Amino acid sequence: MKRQIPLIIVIGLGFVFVAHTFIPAKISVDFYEWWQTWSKAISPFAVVLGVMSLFMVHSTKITRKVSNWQYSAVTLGSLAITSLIGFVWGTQEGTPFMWLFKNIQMPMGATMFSLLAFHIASAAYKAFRARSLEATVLLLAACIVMLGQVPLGSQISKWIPETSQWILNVPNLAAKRAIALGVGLGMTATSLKILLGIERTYLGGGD
Amino acid sequence: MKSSQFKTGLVLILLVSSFILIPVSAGAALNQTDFIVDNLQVHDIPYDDGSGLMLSWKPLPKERRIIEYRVYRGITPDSLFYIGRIDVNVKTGVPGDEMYFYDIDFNYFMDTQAPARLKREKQQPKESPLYQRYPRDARITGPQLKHYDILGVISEKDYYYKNQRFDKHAEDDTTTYAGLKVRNFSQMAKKLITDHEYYYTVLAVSESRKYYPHCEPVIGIPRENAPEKTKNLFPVYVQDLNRLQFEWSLPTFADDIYYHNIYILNRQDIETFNNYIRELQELEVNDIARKADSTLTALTPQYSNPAQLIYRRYSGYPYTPSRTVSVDVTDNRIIGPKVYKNLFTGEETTVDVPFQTDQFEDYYFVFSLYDAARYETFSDPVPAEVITSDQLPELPEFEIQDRKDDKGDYNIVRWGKPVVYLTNSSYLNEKKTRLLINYEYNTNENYKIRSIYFRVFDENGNEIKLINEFYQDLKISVKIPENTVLLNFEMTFKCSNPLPEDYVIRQQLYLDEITNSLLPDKVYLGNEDLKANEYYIYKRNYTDEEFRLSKKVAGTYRELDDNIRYENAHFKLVKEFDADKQLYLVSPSFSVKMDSTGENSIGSYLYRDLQEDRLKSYEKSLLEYKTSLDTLITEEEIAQAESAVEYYQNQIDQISNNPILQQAESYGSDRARIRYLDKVRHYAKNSFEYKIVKSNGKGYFSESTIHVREKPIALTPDNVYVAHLNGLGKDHFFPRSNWFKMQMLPALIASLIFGILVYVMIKKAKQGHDLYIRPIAGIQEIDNAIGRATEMGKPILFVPGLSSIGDVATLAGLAILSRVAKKAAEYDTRILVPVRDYIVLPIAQEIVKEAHYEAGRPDSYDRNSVFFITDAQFAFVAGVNGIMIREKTATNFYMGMFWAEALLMTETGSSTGAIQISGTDAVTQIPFFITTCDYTLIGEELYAASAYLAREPLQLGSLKAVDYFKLLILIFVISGTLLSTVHLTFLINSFPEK
Amino acid sequence: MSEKMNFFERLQALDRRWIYLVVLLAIMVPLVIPFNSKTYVTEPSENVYKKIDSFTGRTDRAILMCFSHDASTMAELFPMEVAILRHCFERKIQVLTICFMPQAKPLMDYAINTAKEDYNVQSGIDYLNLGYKPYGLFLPIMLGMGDDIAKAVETDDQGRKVDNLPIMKELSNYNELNLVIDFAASAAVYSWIIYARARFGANVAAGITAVMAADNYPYLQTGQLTGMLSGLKGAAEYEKMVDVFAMHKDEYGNPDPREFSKEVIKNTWIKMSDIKERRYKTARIGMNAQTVAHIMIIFFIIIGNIGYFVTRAKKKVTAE
Amino acid sequence: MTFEFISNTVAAFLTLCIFSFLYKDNPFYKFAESLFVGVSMGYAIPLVYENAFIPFVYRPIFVEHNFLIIIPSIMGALYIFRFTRNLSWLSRYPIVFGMAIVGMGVPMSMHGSVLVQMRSAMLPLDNLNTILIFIGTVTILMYFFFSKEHRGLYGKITNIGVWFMMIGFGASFGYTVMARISLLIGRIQFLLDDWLGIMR
Repeated sequence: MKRQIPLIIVIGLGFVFVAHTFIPAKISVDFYEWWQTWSKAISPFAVVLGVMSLFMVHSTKITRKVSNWQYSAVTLGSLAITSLIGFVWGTQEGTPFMWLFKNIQMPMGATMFSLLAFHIASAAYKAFRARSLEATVLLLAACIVMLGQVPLGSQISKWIPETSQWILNVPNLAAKRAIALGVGLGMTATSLKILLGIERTYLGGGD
Repeated sequence: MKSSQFKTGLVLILLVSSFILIPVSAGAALNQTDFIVDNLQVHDIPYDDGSGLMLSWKPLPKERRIIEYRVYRGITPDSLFYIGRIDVNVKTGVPGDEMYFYDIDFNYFMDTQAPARLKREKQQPKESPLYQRYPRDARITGPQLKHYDILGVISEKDYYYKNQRFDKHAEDDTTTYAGLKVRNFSQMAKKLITDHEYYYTVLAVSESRKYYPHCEPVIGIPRENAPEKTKNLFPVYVQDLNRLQFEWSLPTFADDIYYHNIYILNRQDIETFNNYIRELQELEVNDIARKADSTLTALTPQYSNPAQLIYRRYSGYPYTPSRTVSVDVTDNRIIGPKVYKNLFTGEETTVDVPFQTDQFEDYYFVFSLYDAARYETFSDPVPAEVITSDQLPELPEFEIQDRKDDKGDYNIVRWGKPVVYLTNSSYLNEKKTRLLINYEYNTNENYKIRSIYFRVFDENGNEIKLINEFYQDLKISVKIPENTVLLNFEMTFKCSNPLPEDYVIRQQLYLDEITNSLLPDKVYLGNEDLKANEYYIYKRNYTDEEFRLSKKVAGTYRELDDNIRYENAHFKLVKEFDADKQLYLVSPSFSVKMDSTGENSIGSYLYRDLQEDRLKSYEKSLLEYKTSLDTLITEEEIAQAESAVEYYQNQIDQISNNPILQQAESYGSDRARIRYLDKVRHYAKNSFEYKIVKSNGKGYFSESTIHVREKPIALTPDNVYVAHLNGLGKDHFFPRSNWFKMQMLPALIASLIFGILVYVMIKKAKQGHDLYIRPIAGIQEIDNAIGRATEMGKPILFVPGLSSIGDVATLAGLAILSRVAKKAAEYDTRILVPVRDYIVLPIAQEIVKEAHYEAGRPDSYDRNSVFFITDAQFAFVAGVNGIMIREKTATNFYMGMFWAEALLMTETGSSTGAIQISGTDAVTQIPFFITTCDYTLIGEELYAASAYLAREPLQLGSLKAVDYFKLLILIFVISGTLLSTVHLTFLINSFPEK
Repeated sequence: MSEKMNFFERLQALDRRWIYLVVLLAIMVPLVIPFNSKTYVTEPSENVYKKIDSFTGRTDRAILMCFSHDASTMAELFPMEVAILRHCFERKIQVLTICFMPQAKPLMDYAINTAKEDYNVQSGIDYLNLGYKPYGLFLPIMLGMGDDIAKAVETDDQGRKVDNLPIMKELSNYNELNLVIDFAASAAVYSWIIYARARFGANVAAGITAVMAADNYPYLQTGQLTGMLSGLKGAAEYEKMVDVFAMHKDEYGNPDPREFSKEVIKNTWIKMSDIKERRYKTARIGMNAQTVAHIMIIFFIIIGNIGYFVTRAKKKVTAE
Repeated sequence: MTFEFISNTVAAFLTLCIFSFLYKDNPFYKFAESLFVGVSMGYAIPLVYENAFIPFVYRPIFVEHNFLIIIPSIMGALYIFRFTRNLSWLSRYPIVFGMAIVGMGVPMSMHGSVLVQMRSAMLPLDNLNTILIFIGTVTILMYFFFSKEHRGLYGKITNIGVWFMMIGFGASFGYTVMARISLLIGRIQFLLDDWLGIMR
């Protein structure tokens, strides 16, 4: 029963949604509006999930004193302090809360992925190998596109940006369209399996 | 050891908290008075209806690091409420020396987001006069209502069903109101009252959200002004039709405009007229000055208007924009269709003006806007342009239809035949001999385009090319001679409905010196320049007195989706309140539609007895006037009484004979009565009749008659409302709700096919049917790579992706892990499985353990070979890299979902010389895997490989279903392409475009 | 193994930290010493510009900018946001902004504040910041706007009801909100395509990180995407277009905005020093560093592969 | 030392902490990373409270007296049971309620990602490029067709698809490289300009 009822809700409500997609009538719009206000009311609670899972992972680390547990303390501490500050001083522009965001969250978020530039460079030097004919073609296309993107490319020869655009517009387009068709179909299949009650992993474990 | 760890932790925590202290402690102490806003002024806004004020002040220098300015308004200087703010960029401050804030029109007053109780503004001393927004509490906000014009916006449902009847029992006021709580209003909007005093103040907020003291409150008084002078009036006299046509530009401030007037002026009177205008302006200035200073004397008007009225239009409320009118001339006279009455002065004007058509140069015309405060502003007098009717644009036929796939909120207006025009061109090569031309086309349902033919001619008239655009992709390319400076295009159509032989659209491309490219010139259909004219779509429902301009669209349009808001809120003035019950009071009467003359509205009340009361009071007045007739003596009084009798008789007839009201009163339950009235009102509001005007914007226009339906609608129980609304016009269109979106039909069919495929294939797989999947090349490689690790006596590394178990790729990765682990167990080679997701961990452990059992080597299973490193993305990678280097793994597998970190792992693996095999459906990571790994399973190959290995029915079945659907796609794509190449576009056109 | 390493092998064995240092220098030097370079404009960016420009001065048209990224991809997306906002403010095009990620909210505010510095524009009249809405409401709001924008979003970032704001007077749904631009490092734009475009025919454009750019070409060809700005390059292109057309000055230095023309943009060269405000040329300066970095990467790939083939040939020889 | 400089210094310090990972994994990096995770999550809580809880739960129920909203808010609260052993099944209800929209997802993604793409794959073949696109699309689709073995002529055809795919991946590769470098440029601009102020 604990699984059946939710499953029935998904399937039942899901098929109403299927109908909603094809029916433009007022009643169909009203249904959607009802669903919208309800899911709006549910939505704020979802953040609890994220916070709790983070809390569980790190609190176990701290209580078990696994190696580097101090960093878990840092995580939990900063989580608590940040949200506390947000509640006390508000979240408007100019509050300590925004200061934390602008000077801690934002720069670090931006830096994390910029590290990859270094790694790409070292991989270019050490790992990007024309191991096979396929890989050779790939690297060649990559180099042309890279040159085509920068101003210098068009200054070397006008063929570089043109070839680069051609690669993007013709072979790349064909490849991405075929792959997108596959991905789209996969997406539809996944939705369909949920709708038909075949795929149930989202219900989680247990009975 | 432990204590040192503890210390490290403590230090780290201190470090964190130290960051947090910085912003808190940063509020530096400076002299507070330096932060008070300077030079706050309140100005009246010109041309408005006396409800607008503008604030200006000098912003603080950017060194003060101000983040926002907050504005407060009140009736007295000792209690001011927050009304709005202006955000400022801290770094740059405000560039100019002045900043402005407008308090105009109806804008936010209060709604459910307002605080519940009166709240002082933050960081204010005890005696501060500043408060946050007006609270919802009627005890505080109620008394404020009389200082503003408050408009309550109430949804239909709330107004009809959530009201509480409220009878006032005061001595002078026994009115019945409908009481509503704040929550029943979607919003209350305020407007300032003319000549009322308001106080304003402004304060600055610093970067660290410190509220500085406010400046001294400044008084502002909104003044009623005359309307804005109309910029353009275009009078045109169409000689052969003996008709005057007028077109004018619309005003910016339209809220209190009451009449549009057009006057005729003799040339010799122009000077008098100018004096008259000058005097009007002086009078206005004097009026305003006298309001401020009562000692001033009023000016007495010297001049009278020498111009004679020839047309007057009531603007309606809310304002109904209109730009055109035509006035007929008969026998050298202009005769108005009715007597124009000025509701403010009571003055009645009968239009009967001489207009000698052979001396039209003697006549000038003036346009005026007349507002509710009786100010009138005139345009400059202009003479009429004389033209003949063949210079007027030709009006196409038009029709109205309900849009087919909506919820009942659109009507479609269609007119004319298809058009196509060139929009842009660009050279495709350096020699400028190949040209790409973009075009646009517009058409409507009546003329579906099958093909567009472009005939291209060079400047000498030689045909260069004929292009048949049977598939319209909005671009064509042409080979042109070098140094082309001019190209002529002739464009024709093949449509679902035949077009006349001579229906040709012509356009030129000419070389433009500045942009150095071929630019499209004017588009001609016959002699008509398509872009010179515009269409004005006018519409009117059962509650409007006048046609209102719905949209103005370009001459190249052929249809318009006219949006009709599905819900019609009630707009009610809020003046009264009840503090005890926390109610805001509005009138319980509402209008349903216009009466048959189109001048008075027919309405009813929320409460049945009020309707009866009204009828009774009318009857009483009628009787009074009737009896008074016997006693009255003077002619004037008698006439007055007679007109009163007529008026009341009329009203009583209207109310008691109106079928709608009769029907409403026949319902037993109050709810049924209201529901009926609601339905009728909804119908009356949303049924529209249409007319269109085609104009060049300068008075050369042709106006259609009101659109007439070909077949009248049959009366059914469902549209009984129509029957009751008959009389004002049979040609109203009410948009209806539809039940199927035809545009989604292909998706429905495809989804059904796919659904059945998935269902059947999974069923088949579950029943154990043998479903063939081709061997995936990479699987062979997997076995070889394990063999190699065994030879070298080094361990295998397997990373099942970084994503959670919900990801299909993770599941596929785990299925492959099962195979790899089994082989490894058979060869007795160590396998290492680092995991990032803590839910994946036990599953992976189980899989590896099972694999060892299956291989008959349970003894060699080591629980610690599957382990959790960390859930931080990059730290995980650092961990994995460490293992690769320390353990010198011979073979690395990466199967599952990877993000940006993938590269870091494969790069290390490649430098340690391991064989690397990867598989992922993350398209952005595949290129990196291909270049750094020895073998890569691309996208769906990963699923296929796992389905092939695991033969799990769910995966297998859906893979097969997707496969068959792909076959369908292939068949359709190939046949569709071939067909469209040979100009058969039915297949491609049966697929949706967007 | 003990054999003496040849030049290429030694080159291959180079500690990666040296490479990191080279990268750092390759990027720092062009930033500190700026030079002029010629950005050429590609068609997808052009289409975004043209579409937005066609709404000039119209009160019954507006664009919606949806900020779906966090600070991590700000370097690529922020300059385009500023450039587009600047274009809108300059040409009096109504803009609505919204975000569904908490981390995007301050970026959105920052972009608006940065762009509006030089313009006298007012929230609720010339532009409207709809603020942050929780991600769970992404679909509901996106679909709801197809019926009625005011109803779907309810309030703006200042908590005002959107209903009666002046800017909303002639805006009811996607028929008027005629272009949606989604700025994302993810596939968020596909949701706009699948739902808003398919159901309501909204025009959708993407401002996207370069990572995702190549994948979007099929959508460009089908017209599901009206246009696309890809990465820093797209931002640089847009900056240039705004400078060349919207900000065009006549010979007396008075504003004289002009229509887009391919021939003009092709042959116009804007000197970096002519643009005073650095916020209006961030992307173009960045493209200089990008040039050097790309050359460096290509160079690395070539060197690395020569080394690879030399070593492989040598191994073969020793094996035989 | 202005407030802004202090703020920038904090940001720069943390940026450098993360860059230190390039040298090797170290406590500074680990500290910055865990701080990042915490602040990111902590940031979301007050925002969700203000922008979702207040307008969609608190105000409808307590101010507008729309008591029906109590049902979904209780449903939302059930999320909390996700982490309990015995009652975790309760948390399925809010998930399931939102999940129902997949019903719309099926026809919509069929429409948007499949049918529309199919239409554009059927364009008339009128020049070399459209022919190439057609060949590419068809051969790649064939490559990912798993019910027939890649042998003989069919194998050769699917091999053409591989070439197209490789060029396509090359394009992605080039763009990805560009993207990563752009991000680094952004950070270095911050360090040089906003913090040290040595850029012009």
